Amino acid sequence: MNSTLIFQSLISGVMMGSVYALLGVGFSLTWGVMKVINVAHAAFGLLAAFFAYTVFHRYGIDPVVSLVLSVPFLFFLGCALYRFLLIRITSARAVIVSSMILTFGVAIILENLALLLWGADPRLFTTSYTSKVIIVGPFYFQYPPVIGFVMSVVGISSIYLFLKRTYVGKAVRAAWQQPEASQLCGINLGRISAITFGLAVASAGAGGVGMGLLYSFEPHSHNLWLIYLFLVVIVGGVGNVLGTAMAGLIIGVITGLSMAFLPYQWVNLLTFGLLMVILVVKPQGLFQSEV
Amino acid sequence: MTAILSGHDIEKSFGGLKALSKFNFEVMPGEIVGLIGPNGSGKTTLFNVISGLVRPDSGKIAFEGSEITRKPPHAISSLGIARTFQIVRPLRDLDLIDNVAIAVVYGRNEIFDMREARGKALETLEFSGLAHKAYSYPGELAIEDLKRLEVARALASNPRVLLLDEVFAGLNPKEISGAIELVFRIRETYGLSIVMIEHVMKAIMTACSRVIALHHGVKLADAQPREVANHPEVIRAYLGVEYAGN
Amino acid sequence: MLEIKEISVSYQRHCALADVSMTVEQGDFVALIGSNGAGKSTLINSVSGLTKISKGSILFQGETISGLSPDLIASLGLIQVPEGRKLFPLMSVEENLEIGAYLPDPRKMYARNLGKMFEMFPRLKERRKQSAGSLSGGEQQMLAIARALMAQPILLMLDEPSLGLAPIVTQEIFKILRELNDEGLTILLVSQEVLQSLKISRRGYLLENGSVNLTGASGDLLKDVRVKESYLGL
Amino acid sequence: MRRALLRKNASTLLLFGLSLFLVATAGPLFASQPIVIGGSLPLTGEFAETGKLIEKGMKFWAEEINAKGGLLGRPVEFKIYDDESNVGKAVTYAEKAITVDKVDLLFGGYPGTAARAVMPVAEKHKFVYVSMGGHMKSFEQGYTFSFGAPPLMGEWWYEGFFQWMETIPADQRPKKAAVYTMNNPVGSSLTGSIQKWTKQLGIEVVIDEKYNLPLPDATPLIMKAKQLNCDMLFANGFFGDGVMMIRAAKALDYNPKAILQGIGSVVPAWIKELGKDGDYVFSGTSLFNKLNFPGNDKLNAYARKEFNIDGYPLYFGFGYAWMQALAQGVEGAKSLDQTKIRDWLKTNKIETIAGPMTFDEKGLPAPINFCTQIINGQVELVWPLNVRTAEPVYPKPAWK
Amino acid sequence: MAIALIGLVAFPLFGPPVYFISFVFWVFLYVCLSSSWNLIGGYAGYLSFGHVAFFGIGAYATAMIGKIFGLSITMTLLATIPAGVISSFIAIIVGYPCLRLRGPYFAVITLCFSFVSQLTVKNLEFLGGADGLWLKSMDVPVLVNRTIFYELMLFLTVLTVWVSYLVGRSRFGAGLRAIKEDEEVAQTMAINAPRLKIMAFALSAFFPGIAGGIYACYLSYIHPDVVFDVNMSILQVLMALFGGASSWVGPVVGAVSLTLVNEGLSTFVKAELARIIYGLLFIIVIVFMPNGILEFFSRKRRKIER
Repeated sequence: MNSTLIFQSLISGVMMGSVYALLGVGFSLTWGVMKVINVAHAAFGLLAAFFAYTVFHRYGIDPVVSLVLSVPFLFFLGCALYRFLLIRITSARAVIVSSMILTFGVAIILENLALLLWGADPRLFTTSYTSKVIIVGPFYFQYPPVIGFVMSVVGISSIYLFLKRTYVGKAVRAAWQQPEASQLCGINLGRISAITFGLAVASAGAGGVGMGLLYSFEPHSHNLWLIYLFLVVIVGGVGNVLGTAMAGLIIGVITGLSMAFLPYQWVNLLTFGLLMVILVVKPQGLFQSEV
Repeated sequence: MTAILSGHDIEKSFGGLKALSKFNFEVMPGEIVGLIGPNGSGKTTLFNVISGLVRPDSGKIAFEGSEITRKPPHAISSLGIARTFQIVRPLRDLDLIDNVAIAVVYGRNEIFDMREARGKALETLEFSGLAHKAYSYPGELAIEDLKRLEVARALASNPRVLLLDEVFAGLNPKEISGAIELVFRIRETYGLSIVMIEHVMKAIMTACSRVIALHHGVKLADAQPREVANHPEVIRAYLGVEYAGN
Repeated sequence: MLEIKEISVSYQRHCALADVSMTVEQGDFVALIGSNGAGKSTLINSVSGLTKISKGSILFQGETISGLSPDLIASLGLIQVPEGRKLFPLMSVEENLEIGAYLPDPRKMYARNLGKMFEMFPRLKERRKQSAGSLSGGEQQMLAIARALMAQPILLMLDEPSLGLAPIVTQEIFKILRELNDEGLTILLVSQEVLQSLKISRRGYLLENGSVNLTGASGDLLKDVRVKESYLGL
Repeated sequence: MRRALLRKNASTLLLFGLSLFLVATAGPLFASQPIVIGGSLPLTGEFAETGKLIEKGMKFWAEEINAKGGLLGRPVEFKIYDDESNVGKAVTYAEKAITVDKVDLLFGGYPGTAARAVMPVAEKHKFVYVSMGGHMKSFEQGYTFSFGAPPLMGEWWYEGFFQWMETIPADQRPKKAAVYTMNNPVGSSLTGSIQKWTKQLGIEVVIDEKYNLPLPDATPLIMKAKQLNCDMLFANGFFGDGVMMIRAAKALDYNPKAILQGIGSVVPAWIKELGKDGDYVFSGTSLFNKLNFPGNDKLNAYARKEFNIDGYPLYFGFGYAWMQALAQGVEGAKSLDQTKIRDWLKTNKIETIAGPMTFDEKGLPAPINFCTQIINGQVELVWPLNVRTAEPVYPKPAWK
Repeated sequence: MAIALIGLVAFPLFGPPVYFISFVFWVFLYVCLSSSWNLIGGYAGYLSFGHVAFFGIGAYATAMIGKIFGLSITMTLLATIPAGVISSFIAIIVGYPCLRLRGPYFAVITLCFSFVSQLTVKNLEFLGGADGLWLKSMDVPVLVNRTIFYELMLFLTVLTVWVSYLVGRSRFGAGLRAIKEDEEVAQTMAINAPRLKIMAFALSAFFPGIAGGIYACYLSYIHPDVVFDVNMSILQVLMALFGGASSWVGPVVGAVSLTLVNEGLSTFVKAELARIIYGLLFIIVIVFMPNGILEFFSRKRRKIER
């Protein structure tokens, strides 16, 4: 085993993990803040990826640029989903379970809508930079993962800054920590929740396009992505934005290292096995839950 | 007479905060002991330590002569130590009779059949004045009845020692009188020892044979109710300077 | 300024408030006393919109506010300091104050009000970067009050501000409330600390079993034996 | 009391619902005049893409045969269920088609796992089942009613390529091979012939690894192959992982003499989505749209009209060919008697768009050993020589 | 009740098309799976999202026992019982660390467990690896074959539902309910929560283990992708919650209604649309009956009573 291979594995693992984190951050937020496990989260990402694909092929607009259109759309879609559906189950005894069933329904609908609209064929983003690389010494940095990584850094840090620096973001955190007291401070819980959910769904859009840069996608791909979502969120600590980012990196490192040292056959098994161990040893994730 | 329940040098801190320090206590069979002190003085922590929900940092707790310090909560309660919770924690999806029947069937009653247990539960509910609401759900009850349910559930396991955590809080004077009467009846009927955390002084004064006062995890006094009530340090800590002068 | 007209509140089948009426005038300092569970918190939460009333109406500056959502009521200048403080524990002292000034008008005055708060509570200034959860009980209560003041209340309602505090701290807080009232702020105080709250307030209401049993000038209530009976249960 | 009441109601409700349902679905019991061909395809879920192509091929066949006056003088009609890419459902829908809809004929399913599970059902009900079969092992279970016409055998996938490789002077052959195989039935069926042939041709297998889908990242795999100077790459995967390998190879400027691909490159998406990067990949097939067999022209014309692509997609062809085989069995036996159809198929030669074929006792034709290569965005047949549509491009040009 | 049962037992004897036997076999399978899931997921409130692992383990254990000892298919069917035991045993081992987690964390760790077991089977050649395993098929006429599996599954399902019913009204079940409501309070009521949870988990793994074995013989071919299918895990959870997870009736109602609806949709509606309607159904049900169908109706009744 040589060091170039190990480091190359690590580099691409980390970039891959960062995109998982981007896809996962909104999922983590709704789970942590609103106690809603949005099983349709990845399906929304997929929707953005399909949209980006169409826009790219019709008008030659770059998939990443297409986010300018799809992110606001998903934001409103998310707000609407909260306003009209999720709000009805917030009084259920087990919000988490109910939300999972509800969003499971949403995911089925989205998947099959995509099937109707785009067909079942697998799709790829084939842009001018798809096979470009930056070569640093013996290492290769492919453009798509690098762009995914940059998107992830920008996306996650803007969500982080939004929560830490803006008034609305602070209101989101306040509403999570003390729903009642935040209302007494004049915060409209319904609106803040809708914004949070919209934001999360919008971030799924960015994550979906990021995933599209790395992998091919089909209407059912979101099921697979969802598993990665659970991975990053659990490792990173539910509701913890920076934790999610760290978790993405950790999972990337684990995948990278196991690809370098193990027969490939055992890589996926190791990832899930390790996650089980992490869960047993540190049930609340490696990082404290915090919004 | 030897103590039925005793603690020796119990220490517990959360983070930097000392909730209990070098705390000693004894409860004699058939005794009603009051536990008073301002909020955050460590009373509930003591209950949590005794019932096994919280592990003490050091110290020993003995029940009927044998040590129970590191036993899991279910083992401790199956020995015969039952408790109530300050903030009521009924099993919300079950009706009252089932709430109590579960305690019966897992308690020291030699009853293992749920139907039989429900019969016994009904008795306990009747004793606690809840028989007419046996098939209601906790969500439909007022706070007074929920407190009674807590007590009924603890009683149903047929304990030797009963730990009551602020059973009177939130009750009006009439209800308090009723609750005190219930406490007396419990001791008479079941002949068990009771430790009660209480803020309502009237209850403490009338019900307890002995009162332990706590402040910041330290024992301030351990004596007859009247004595403790007049203990200057207790008054300062618990009732406030104003009262001391009033 | 605040008019509560024969409101009733019931949880499930339990009646928490029955036909309660009370008024708070401009510049007034009203103490609402009564033993635990008498319905004081329910009353104040009904005013804030956290609890739905089943009967009656609540008017604030002549406008009906019953049925409005809590955030709308807060935006009218009716600010509550909730029981148990309910700070945002993972946020810093300063951020807590920022959320206090969340509404548009107070937000414009944020910088000025922040200075005022730090003047009034120098301890908070020292700990401005610290998370609210790490403060001591007294500091937390001060922060809770400061947070409410940041919203530039027209009527400030406090629910058990002395709960779990050392007597000295309680005195300090009550002193601040007195000063605020002297500066012209209308205050509605809910407290179990009968003696102290009656001492600093102008008028008092005694709530018992969900209804008003006694009302009058605080000085008179202080002397009334019925208060002692009700509260101490003697 | 309340509990007991509830219990009683629930069970009656349940029974009522069940019986209602049975009555509702038992409607189509009365067979109608047309010949009904039934079964299930994965129209939604994981394998929807392929399922839909097969469905289109089958429907095109029906259109055509109905225009010609039908089968045995009767029009044909499909009863297609969506098994949601679920094997268990495929099995029950096969049974539903046979026993409830009383279909006259059963059509073949997809993917291999489903086909394998349906084969014993077809056998039990004595229904001729023509499908791709998945791989050799499913034809070794002693089923007499199952046919692969044509089959898609992993075992044969690279035969044509190696046969062609044999014709190349030894010094021009690759020296070292990297074999990456997905860990599933399709993948493992590919590896046998690779081992046999590489040994025979003196190619050293330097890397032989399996991976489980989904492959998280292909970069390390390609880097390793590059470092070990493998001048031959076997990417025995599906579409997603196949694409990742190609892209990583290009990014890392890895230029083996030949890249061989598993299933991925036979779907239209390969050319459509990958563009130029998908060029020069070798694959195998048992069916090809440029073969000079009767019918292919029509299908290609149809594909151009309907899908706007040159040459019909592989699975579209499969759907069509399986129906062709079944229809010839029916016409040969002049009956819808399944045993007669089977016996006729076992003893006679049939003509399909994949060429003429006869079946052995397992239900398989002689090994089919076409080798394809993608050249300039077109799938070309490079082996056998007599049907070649283009010269293979070898060694593969360096990435641009 | 008894009449209904006799009706179900006798159903194949009326000679319905084989499909109906198979379809009802599937209904039974799902009733069995969701009812046994309900022991841990519904009664104790521990949502296991990887319960298909036990189904798969049972299927593979049965197939392997049959293979190793060269058993005939009839004997292999008997091997489902040790397969159930093996599946329970694995549940105990896995449950010990996993049951310390709660809520969604438990859901995720069990999900991981199902992936781990699926990938393990795939990677181990002696378990057939990625090729899967063939079992001997029964050399009897189709109708007889399907009837045998039907009756076996019926028996197992009735057994499962009966056990679920018994547990529901027993001391054990009461303890599980207390754990679901408030584990800490349950502990102070002398309920040995860790042990009860393990027991419930093991019991809830036993029936799927047997069901997996029967299924393996029914299909006569098993593959990790088929018997460890995560969709099956999710479906059994949804069925139980859909019906209402707090009693034994809920999973039965949920499994039957969802299977029927799904079948009806597949029969009468175009593929994608059928799925979309299916998705809408989940939304509608959860919005209007957040605690399951059963509770929706029983609560309604209670409101009227009052």
